[in-house]
Amino acid sequence: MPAFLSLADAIGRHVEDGMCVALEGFTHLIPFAAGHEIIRQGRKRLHLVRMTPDLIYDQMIGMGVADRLTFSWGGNPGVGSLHRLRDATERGWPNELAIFEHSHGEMAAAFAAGAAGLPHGLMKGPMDTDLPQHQEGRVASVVCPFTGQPLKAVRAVNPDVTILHAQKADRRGNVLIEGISGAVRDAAFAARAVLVTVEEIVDDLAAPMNALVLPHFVVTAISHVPGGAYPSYAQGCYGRDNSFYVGWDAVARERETFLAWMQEHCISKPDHRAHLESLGVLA
Amino acid sequence: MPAFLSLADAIGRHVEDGMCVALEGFTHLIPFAAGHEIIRQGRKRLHLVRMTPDLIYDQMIGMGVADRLTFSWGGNPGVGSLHRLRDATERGWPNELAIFEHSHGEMAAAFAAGAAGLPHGLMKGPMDTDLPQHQEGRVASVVCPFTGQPLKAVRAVNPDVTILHAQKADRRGNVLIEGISGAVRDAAFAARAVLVTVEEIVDDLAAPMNALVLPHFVVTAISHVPGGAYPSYAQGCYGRDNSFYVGWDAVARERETFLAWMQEHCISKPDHRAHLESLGVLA
Amino acid sequence: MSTAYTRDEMMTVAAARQLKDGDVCFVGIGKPSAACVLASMIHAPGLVLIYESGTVGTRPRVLPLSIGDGELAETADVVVPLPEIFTHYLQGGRIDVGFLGAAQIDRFGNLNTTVVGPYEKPVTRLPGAGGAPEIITHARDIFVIMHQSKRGFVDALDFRTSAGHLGGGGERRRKGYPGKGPSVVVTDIGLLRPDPDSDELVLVALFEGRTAEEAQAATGWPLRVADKLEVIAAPTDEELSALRSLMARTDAAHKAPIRIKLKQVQG
Amino acid sequence: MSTAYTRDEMMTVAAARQLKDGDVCFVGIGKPSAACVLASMIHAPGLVLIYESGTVGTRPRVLPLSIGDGELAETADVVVPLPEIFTHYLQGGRIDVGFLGAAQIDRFGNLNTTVVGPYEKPVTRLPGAGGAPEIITHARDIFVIMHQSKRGFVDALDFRTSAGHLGGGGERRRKGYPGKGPSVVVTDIGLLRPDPDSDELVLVALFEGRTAEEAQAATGWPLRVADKLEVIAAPTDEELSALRSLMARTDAAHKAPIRIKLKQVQG
Repeated sequence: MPAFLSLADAIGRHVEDGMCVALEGFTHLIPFAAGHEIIRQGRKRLHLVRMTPDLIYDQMIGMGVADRLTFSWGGNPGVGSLHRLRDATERGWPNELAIFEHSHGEMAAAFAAGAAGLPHGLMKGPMDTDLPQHQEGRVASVVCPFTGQPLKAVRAVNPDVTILHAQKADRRGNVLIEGISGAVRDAAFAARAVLVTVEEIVDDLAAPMNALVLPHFVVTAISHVPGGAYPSYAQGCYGRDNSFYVGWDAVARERETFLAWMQEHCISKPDHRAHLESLGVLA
Repeated sequence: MPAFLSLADAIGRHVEDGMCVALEGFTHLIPFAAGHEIIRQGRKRLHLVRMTPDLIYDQMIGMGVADRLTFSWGGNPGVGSLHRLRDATERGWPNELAIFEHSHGEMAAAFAAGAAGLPHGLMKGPMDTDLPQHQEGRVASVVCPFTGQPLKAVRAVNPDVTILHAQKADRRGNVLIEGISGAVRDAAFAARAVLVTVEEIVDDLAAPMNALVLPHFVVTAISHVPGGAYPSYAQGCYGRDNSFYVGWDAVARERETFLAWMQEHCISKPDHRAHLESLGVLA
Repeated sequence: MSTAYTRDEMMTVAAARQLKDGDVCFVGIGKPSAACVLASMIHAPGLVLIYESGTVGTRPRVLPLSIGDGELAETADVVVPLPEIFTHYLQGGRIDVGFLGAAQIDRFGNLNTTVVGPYEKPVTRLPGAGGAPEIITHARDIFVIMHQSKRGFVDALDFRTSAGHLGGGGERRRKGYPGKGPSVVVTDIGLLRPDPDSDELVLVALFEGRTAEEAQAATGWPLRVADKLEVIAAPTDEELSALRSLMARTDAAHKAPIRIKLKQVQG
Repeated sequence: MSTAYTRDEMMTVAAARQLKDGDVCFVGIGKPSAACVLASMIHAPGLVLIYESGTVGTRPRVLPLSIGDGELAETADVVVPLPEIFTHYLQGGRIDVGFLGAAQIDRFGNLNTTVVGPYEKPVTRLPGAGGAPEIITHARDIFVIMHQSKRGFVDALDFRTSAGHLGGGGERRRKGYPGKGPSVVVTDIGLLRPDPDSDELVLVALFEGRTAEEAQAATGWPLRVADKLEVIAAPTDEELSALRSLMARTDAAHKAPIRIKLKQVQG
């Protein structure tokens, strides 16, 4: 059964410098509050993993918590670049960032293999791209022993810690995720520890029979952090703040405005509630 | 968009002698009505695929529709043997039956690979059993190109036709499956054609957001056959008739009683409704 | 002193006692299922029951006849596609205990559920592997439950369906199996556990009124007996009454007639 | 005669017209999404829209800003885990059309969305592959939509993210790709299609008021022009009004302020 911890305690106990950490959620349910807490606690040299780095990794990378990034699409969706990610990869600010790049299909296969305890996943090709030149040790050609068909092997990803946001947990620690789930199920099963922030803790999940539920024995710690996905969203709770995503472009473009924003809205705030208050988005 | 056909037409148009056919459903939603229609139409030399042959394959094999069987557990659950399956494998009655045997994990991997367009799936071992001696061309050893770890490759299964039973279809042909689903999703995506019998055809599936829905473009034909899973069950519609499963043992033990039962309750009946009436199970 | 009880009841109760509260248990159908459900009703309310049909955290009030009865789905925390049970849960290393039955077992806990006699021309064709080979490979621990008899406890398996301790003497460990293999065999006479060095099953406990000689006579190899034999306490009143009412509910449920109301096309 | 319209509107309308009713379409974000949603509102009500976020059969009333907006989930027939989209739908061969954008395209329809300049020291780091390499490999047909300019239509890609017709001359076919690769590129000037023999993109159609010279001037290689150039009809009133109200609804939706009501622990 998972521990019910404050977010500060969950991050403090389970996320250590140098770890491989995946904050997952595909556009939906991105664990922003947990990312901010990692920044506040000053973690360093993390190997961050996410299919779509999104603003939370832009913030984390810009604040210097990471020195490696595994990903498959690094933009501000529908807006443009992640300026902090680009500053790190193009100019090494605030530190050098090694990137391990994949396609979405490869990342999905890597998480799925990790979840299934396999050392690699398989994909069918061909796929004549320039990516494999930069994927040594992560992608390889294999041959089907039955058909002789060439296949692509993608090395499994097994984070030390996967961090998710979800709508609900029950008191036994089962977690219900509704709506777009991306690779969260597989990222959770692939990880050694799973931290989940939730909108609500309830007596009964009232989950449909075939819902996406992470059973309690897969979850390490649960923290009650309502609004924890903002400016991403939680289906049925609040919508994605598209205007925040649009506005982030101007904030993140320059180092100074970025640092000032992080200071004002994240570092100087004790927790996520205060962060949301500082943005004026609480009802 | 799938065709809405009578069950007789769906089987008549899409199931041909010699085909590889999977009637799936794990204890739940077993397409008995479709199996009976295949018997009525006198198909021969089918390669039947199912994880758990269950009574429907006992009936089909006893009636001589199949000469090959791919499976992973061939019993009457909680009761005992499938006597017709045993008579075919042990004494070649009514005809010789070649068996291609797997474990559940292997069958799941074979269906999943088939669904994903892959020539084989992967499993982690070791698994020192006597099965591989009887699995030539279906199971092989491969080595992970990253770790050197030995793995088991299981050849994909891609039925010509997969036949399922489900609770509901909507008028566009989307199919909703609720409850225990076994390998039905993967068996459907692995197949060239998918026939589905349903309890109900509705305007709106009213499916939860993350339900198991087969989208209409994956489905070839839909037939409205209420009660089509009996004596298996349809969650939310009717329960499994455990007493039928218990009683089947005596019916199937001898060839004569079996043939008489099939004549009386299946062959001589025009359709599934008449079959259910003859068993006295209609409310 | 408790009420009279049958050997079957003793076996099920003893099997149930093997399970710890909080264990995540992959449940085989039949006797393993009865033991697991019973345990969850008595001393292990936090036992997580997983059936290969895809039901996770199920709490059936009656025993399923099949591994996929509706009761299992209705009382589950979640129902997932079967392939996910094998990939994410079992092979992914999330299962503490796999609880299995078998038709034959040998001295090293290898199991046969496939065939008696030659594979191609069987004397008795059994159901086959099901999920047992994967369960026995990947679950951290394995419990086996079987009636003890020379027919079942054999000197040499006709077919090895599921790998126990292989040839013994640490072969399984050397081969790097993720799970440790069968750690206990519950019979209707007592308990067998593998010797820590040789991996050979040794009689380590007897039910009240049973004897080591009886166990040896029901075993197809020269069964070793532990120097100190534990005696297993008879079922308590709580255990017996829970088991009996479970069985009574199960019988009634399985006999309840099914009547189908056919649904018409809408509109 | 229809109303005045912008070049962007013409491009989106022309792209939408490429889609057939009933197509199962894997939709890229941005311009592809606008074209697909517009098509589904006009001539292709049975178009099945799939976004890589896992939404199948979605019918958004406003355009998503991201590929995983709630609107996509709320209006979908079903939402599945993302890995299933790539295995069961895309690699499994269930997609008729993949609709993509890109930063760079070459004469054979190969695409770059990764980097301008060298990979290790980029001039401009682009978002990367996303699902494009798999979409372009497996979807039966591929439509591309891009503004035409020398910066985008380049003689040589800085990085090949997604394989179009490779080196041309049937190389893609010979290599056994499941899908046939890009069959049309919709720009703000007209349409390009690959030559059936060489696979080189050829200007085959112009929007009203645009010229072949304009297209050639906006292309980084010597652009071939078809002998007979089709002229694409201006947007109809129905198309324009559908597109404009879609855009207006989208703008309003994206600007609507988000306010969060925090949920408390129960009990």
